[in-house]
Amino acid sequence: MLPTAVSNDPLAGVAEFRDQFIRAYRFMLHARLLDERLASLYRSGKIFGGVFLGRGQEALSAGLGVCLRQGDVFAPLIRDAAGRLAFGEHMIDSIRTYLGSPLGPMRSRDGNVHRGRPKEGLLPMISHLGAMISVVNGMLMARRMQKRLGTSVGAACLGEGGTSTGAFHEALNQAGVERLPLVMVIANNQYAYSTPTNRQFACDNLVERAAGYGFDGHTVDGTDLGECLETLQKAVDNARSGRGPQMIVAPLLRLCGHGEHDDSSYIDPRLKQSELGRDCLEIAEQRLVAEGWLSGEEIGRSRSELLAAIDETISTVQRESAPNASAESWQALSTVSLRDMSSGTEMA
Amino acid sequence: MLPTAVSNDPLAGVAEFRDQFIRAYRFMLHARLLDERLASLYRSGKIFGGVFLGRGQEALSAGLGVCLRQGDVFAPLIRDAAGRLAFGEHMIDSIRTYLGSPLGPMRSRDGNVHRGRPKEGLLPMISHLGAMISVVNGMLMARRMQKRLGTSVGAACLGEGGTSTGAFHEALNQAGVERLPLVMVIANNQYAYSTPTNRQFACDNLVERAAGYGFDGHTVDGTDLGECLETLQKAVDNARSGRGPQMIVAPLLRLCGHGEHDDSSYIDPRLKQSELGRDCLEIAEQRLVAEGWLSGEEIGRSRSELLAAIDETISTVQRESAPNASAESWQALSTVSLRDMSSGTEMA
Amino acid sequence: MSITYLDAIREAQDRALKDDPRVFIYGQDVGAFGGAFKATKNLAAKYPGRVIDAPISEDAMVGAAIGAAIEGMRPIIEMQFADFSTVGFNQMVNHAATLYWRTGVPCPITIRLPSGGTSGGGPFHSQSLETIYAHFPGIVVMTPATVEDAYGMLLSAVAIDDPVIFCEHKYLYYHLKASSLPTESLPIGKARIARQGRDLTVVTYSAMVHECLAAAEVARDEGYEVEIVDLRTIKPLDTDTVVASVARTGRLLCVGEAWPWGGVSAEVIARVTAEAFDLLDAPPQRLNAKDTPVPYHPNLWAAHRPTAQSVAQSMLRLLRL
Amino acid sequence: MSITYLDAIREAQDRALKDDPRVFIYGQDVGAFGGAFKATKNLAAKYPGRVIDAPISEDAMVGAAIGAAIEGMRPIIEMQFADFSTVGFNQMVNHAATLYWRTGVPCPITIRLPSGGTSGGGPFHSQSLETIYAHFPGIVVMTPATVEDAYGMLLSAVAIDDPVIFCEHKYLYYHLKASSLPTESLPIGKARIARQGRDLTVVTYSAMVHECLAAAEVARDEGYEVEIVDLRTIKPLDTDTVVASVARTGRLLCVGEAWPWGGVSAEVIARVTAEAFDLLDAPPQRLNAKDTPVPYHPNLWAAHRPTAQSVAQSMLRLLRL
Ligand SMILES: Cc1ncc(C[n+]2csc(CCOP(=O)(O)OP(=O)(O)O)c2C)c(N)n1
Ligand SMILES: Cc1ncc(C[n+]2csc(CCOP(=O)(O)OP(=O)(O)O)c2C)c(N)n1
Ligand SMILES: [Mg+2]
Ligand SMILES: [Mg+2]
Repeated sequence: MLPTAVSNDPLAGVAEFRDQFIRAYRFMLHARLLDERLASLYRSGKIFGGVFLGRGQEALSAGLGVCLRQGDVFAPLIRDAAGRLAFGEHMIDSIRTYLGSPLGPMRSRDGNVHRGRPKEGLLPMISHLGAMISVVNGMLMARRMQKRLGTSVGAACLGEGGTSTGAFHEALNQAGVERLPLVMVIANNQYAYSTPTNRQFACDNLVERAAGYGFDGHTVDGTDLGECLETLQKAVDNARSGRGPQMIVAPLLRLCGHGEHDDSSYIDPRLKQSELGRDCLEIAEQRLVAEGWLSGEEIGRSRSELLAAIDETISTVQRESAPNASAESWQALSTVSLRDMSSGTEMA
Repeated sequence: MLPTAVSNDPLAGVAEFRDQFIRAYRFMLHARLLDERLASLYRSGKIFGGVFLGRGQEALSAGLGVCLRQGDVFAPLIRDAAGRLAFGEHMIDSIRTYLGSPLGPMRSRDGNVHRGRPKEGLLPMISHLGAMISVVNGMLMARRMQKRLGTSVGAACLGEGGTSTGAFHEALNQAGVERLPLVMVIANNQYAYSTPTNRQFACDNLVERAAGYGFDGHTVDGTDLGECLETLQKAVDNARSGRGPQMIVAPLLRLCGHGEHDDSSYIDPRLKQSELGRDCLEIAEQRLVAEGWLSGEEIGRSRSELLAAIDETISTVQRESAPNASAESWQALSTVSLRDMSSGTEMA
Repeated sequence: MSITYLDAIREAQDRALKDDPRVFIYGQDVGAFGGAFKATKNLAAKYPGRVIDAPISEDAMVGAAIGAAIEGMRPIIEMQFADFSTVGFNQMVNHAATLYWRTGVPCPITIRLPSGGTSGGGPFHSQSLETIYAHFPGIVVMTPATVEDAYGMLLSAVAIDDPVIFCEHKYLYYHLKASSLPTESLPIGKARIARQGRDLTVVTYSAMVHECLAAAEVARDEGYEVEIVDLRTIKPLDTDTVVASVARTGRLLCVGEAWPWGGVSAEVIARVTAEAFDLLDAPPQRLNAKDTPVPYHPNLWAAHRPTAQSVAQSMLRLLRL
Repeated sequence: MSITYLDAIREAQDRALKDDPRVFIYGQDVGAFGGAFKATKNLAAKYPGRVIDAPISEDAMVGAAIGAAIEGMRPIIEMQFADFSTVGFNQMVNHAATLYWRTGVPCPITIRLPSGGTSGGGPFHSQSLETIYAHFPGIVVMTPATVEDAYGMLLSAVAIDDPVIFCEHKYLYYHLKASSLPTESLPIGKARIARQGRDLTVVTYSAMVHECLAAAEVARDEGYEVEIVDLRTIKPLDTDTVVASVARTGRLLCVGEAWPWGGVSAEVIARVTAEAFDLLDAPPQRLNAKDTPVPYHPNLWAAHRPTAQSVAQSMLRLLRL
């Protein structure tokens, strides 16, 4: 389905939409391929700790990413490789963080999905679900106080399981009270680790919670990039133009394990067969081809180019040296004069 | 307004309602008079710490209390003197706790509104707002596992400010998922300490949050005992009969300070003039007289009798001896063998 | 037959569910899935309705456990990682811990915290939080170091009428094996001499017991016999056993995987110096993790926490003082 | 003119708001109402839009402060009581405290905790939680004991590029007065000799400084001169000043209002015995609150926490060892 009116000229609107769709699709593809490479590195024992994929969620994630701009704030969650790329994260940040390179943004200290560059508006998640949202609020509040909020927005992602946290609630209520340009994107991928939605919440659609927080609510089929773009663009535009916080709930299905250690055998086969279980990447490709926006060949070329770039980046990072514990400062405070040199960590 | 059909016989329904109204009214009056005495004890310096009144909230609170039965669970909050009495709390528990008597249920250890008798279904609140609700849930879950839930329900009270806590959200979501017979009563008294509702939440009516948790939602004029009884009875009946958790939101106005130390000069005078600012006790009395259910004389007599009983109880408690620190066990664990006798509290 | 530390935790829960109808388990993914670490594998099928999946609501999980305890149940709460207990913290330290003291009604709940570092765990899946719980009155804090204790102490935890924070170490889950489950165990609150020695007392607990045992072999090669005290529970803390050991050795080293400021090692030293100052032939010493979050990369992680190697160095330095 | 400890806190915030446009205050009832204790009285009117009422959402309050700090602000968060910080705990210890170490981006936030016991406060309005915050890496914990320090240290807290937990003692709010505000103060991280002596070092902080000073007068009547070290910040902890004092006196008593297990007093003793064992002429001792929640009734409360009387007893017992 095409968006109704993106600009005054319907044809310009179509072209704009097509361009956005293609851009988003490339990030989806990039994320999917990167995820797959990380999964194979995991299987060959090259990654310490867990690997978390966004398979099946790329349309929603990339869709959000392309609706954001430089200067916006983005707090991705564990399945947002696509949105991160679309927001401008370099894939080397991801690979370095997974492989623990000291050259990555987390300098071997934190890993996998816990990466970001706060000063560039990309927040590095802590693991505690729901915790990032109020931080986005605070960034928006600060900008407003500094009179430089302008039309910037903050976007935060969460799974449906994360909505059960107190942190989620407090932050949404806060965004409502402060009427912040917060775009809250909830990927309802039907499971929180192994827990199905009927053990997680008792309403039909989490979007029913939007009004109670003073949010506009939107629901979108998370497997359909076109619909994701349309809905997310509307929500982001609403937020930008001062219409207050927005909640988007996207039903879809996690097409992978919770992490790569998990065979996800608990996923209901009926869900896999349902509309929710469609692969958003395939659907996007079908549309690209059907609309004549990209040919199968072009898609194949993109794929090989991206794979080559991914492999090259992985090789680069694998040649980087591992962190050296004795070169570490082992100091958690930034203030040098407050570093406590006799806190029992070492023998006197 | 009379309830539409409390039983098959409309006259029986009327009589039943009248009796319930009168019962609830007496608890309202009792609570109001007790509160006033506690306030005057506070002013004369006889109470350590704070005093928190329920003035203006007695209809809602007593209304809930009379809808509950022995065997139900009740988690009152700071303004529920009326509901407590209706649920069966003896006023001496309140007075002893305020005055710190070692004979009270909290044995001088905890004070004022932090009293209760968990084994009798009356939970002693901790101060952290929102914390009691999941405890009620757990009691109901336990009874269900023990196959003795029967038609018992759990009721929890909170102010509108307390709805901003993460604890509130987690507990409501939990009650929805477990489909517990929880009755959540929210007294929206327009202020949380000094904070008005527009700094607390961004929806028009907190009842908009009910659906998102899988709760039935009810709104009721908290100043009108008749309406409170009708709505609360319906909600409690719903919960008893397995229709899942219920939320009642009652707009009203706090007709006192946050605590007796607070002159509440920040309360908007327009609110005081509005319908919200009506005194539920007066309205109930007007109705009693108008319906011919109690005469002004009878009300006056009740008042004197209650006052005499309150004063006598206060005298009794004031004659009780103060706690003796050296007779205290100073042990926080119940398991005697695990008490640590050399934990640095005393010199070796 | 070989039983891991993790098996022991599952077996203990199985037995608790079997023996006591008041027991139930509540936590994220503990049901059909059997828990993130499989500590509740098969239990949901075996005990229908008694092994319950929770929403991602740690505060409400603990709150519900308190309520169930009031109604006579003996809930076991599984936190998916110890690190996430910080969001259930308030119900633990302010509600569960104060209930008995305030009301006289005991609060028999067990909260299992999969604790401690593993390679690649990073700052939020590696924490050792025993200290912050032990600081609050009204809580028992257990830190089992062996397969036998994982089993026996978890059964005791469930039987105890007070809230127990059960810090089970994730590194030991698979690394530690025993041939069978114990039929009896030391009383709760008693420390254990994990290794006898005459030259130095090392007081430790949980996974660090094994680093210290390995380090003691290094010290033996240098001619020293190190005694190792495994605290088992850190609150209550068995000062008597520690002091009796120091009476034999005259030297004290405390080793912990937690952060250094104000933890178990400080508490042990403060007690020993207050009660047995004259028994000490040298300054008591501590070795803890470094005072930063727990790093992700294995190289950094290995340097962040005490290891057999760094413990051995500390031992030898103290032995030569 | 006479300025209370509470006035000093208000004045420091006034000055911080005036001098630095990056500063703002966020907390329940801090706006027009001026805060539950009036620590922000008049500030909302004076600095429009910069003293902001928060919903009852401690987690989101701290989360928002972190975000604002990332954007270059210097938020001050007022918790209504220290006791309620447990529901904002996770953002404090896992988010604010780790941000700089993880990302290199500093997190300059100040969280004010109205701390400690007052008569009739009861278990949930009386807590001294400095220990649990100090245990986590990445946090500075301040515990001012004087009007001057309440002022100077709060200004420093706001200026410091790291998260500061500012434990201001409610008992001192009105009880403590000075004639004027200081124009300069000791550097943060330095302890202060609150009283000079030669016979015994007492290390303490916050309201207990005053109990210890009073107790020192009792000891003087018995012919002893007690030196009192006011730690000022408990993390970092100024071991040097403590050790230097012990070098003069040979005896050490640590006094704290917090619970006994693993707190400031244990940490100080562990440090002193590790670094200055040979300077001690007698076993170092501690005096803390009792290991129960803080009781409501004044009789019980007075017995729960150390007082001038119980400190004096501890002093004399240790002096006579
Ligand atoms: C507060 C908290 N509790 C528990 C966890 C452990 N945990 C990590 S991911 C996860 C499931 C998340 O489910 P959902 O929010 O639906 O996101 P999804 O993985 O499906 O994308 C859980 C329970 C956590 N990270 N934070
Ligand atoms: C978690 C938490 N934060 C702060 C407080 C301090 N506090 C006590 S009562 C109160 C206001 C409560 O307002 P509301 O819930 O509307 O109840 P009301 O007093 O109006 O009946 C506050 C902020 C608290 N008790 N718990
Ligand atoms: Mg999910
Ligand atoms: Mg209110």
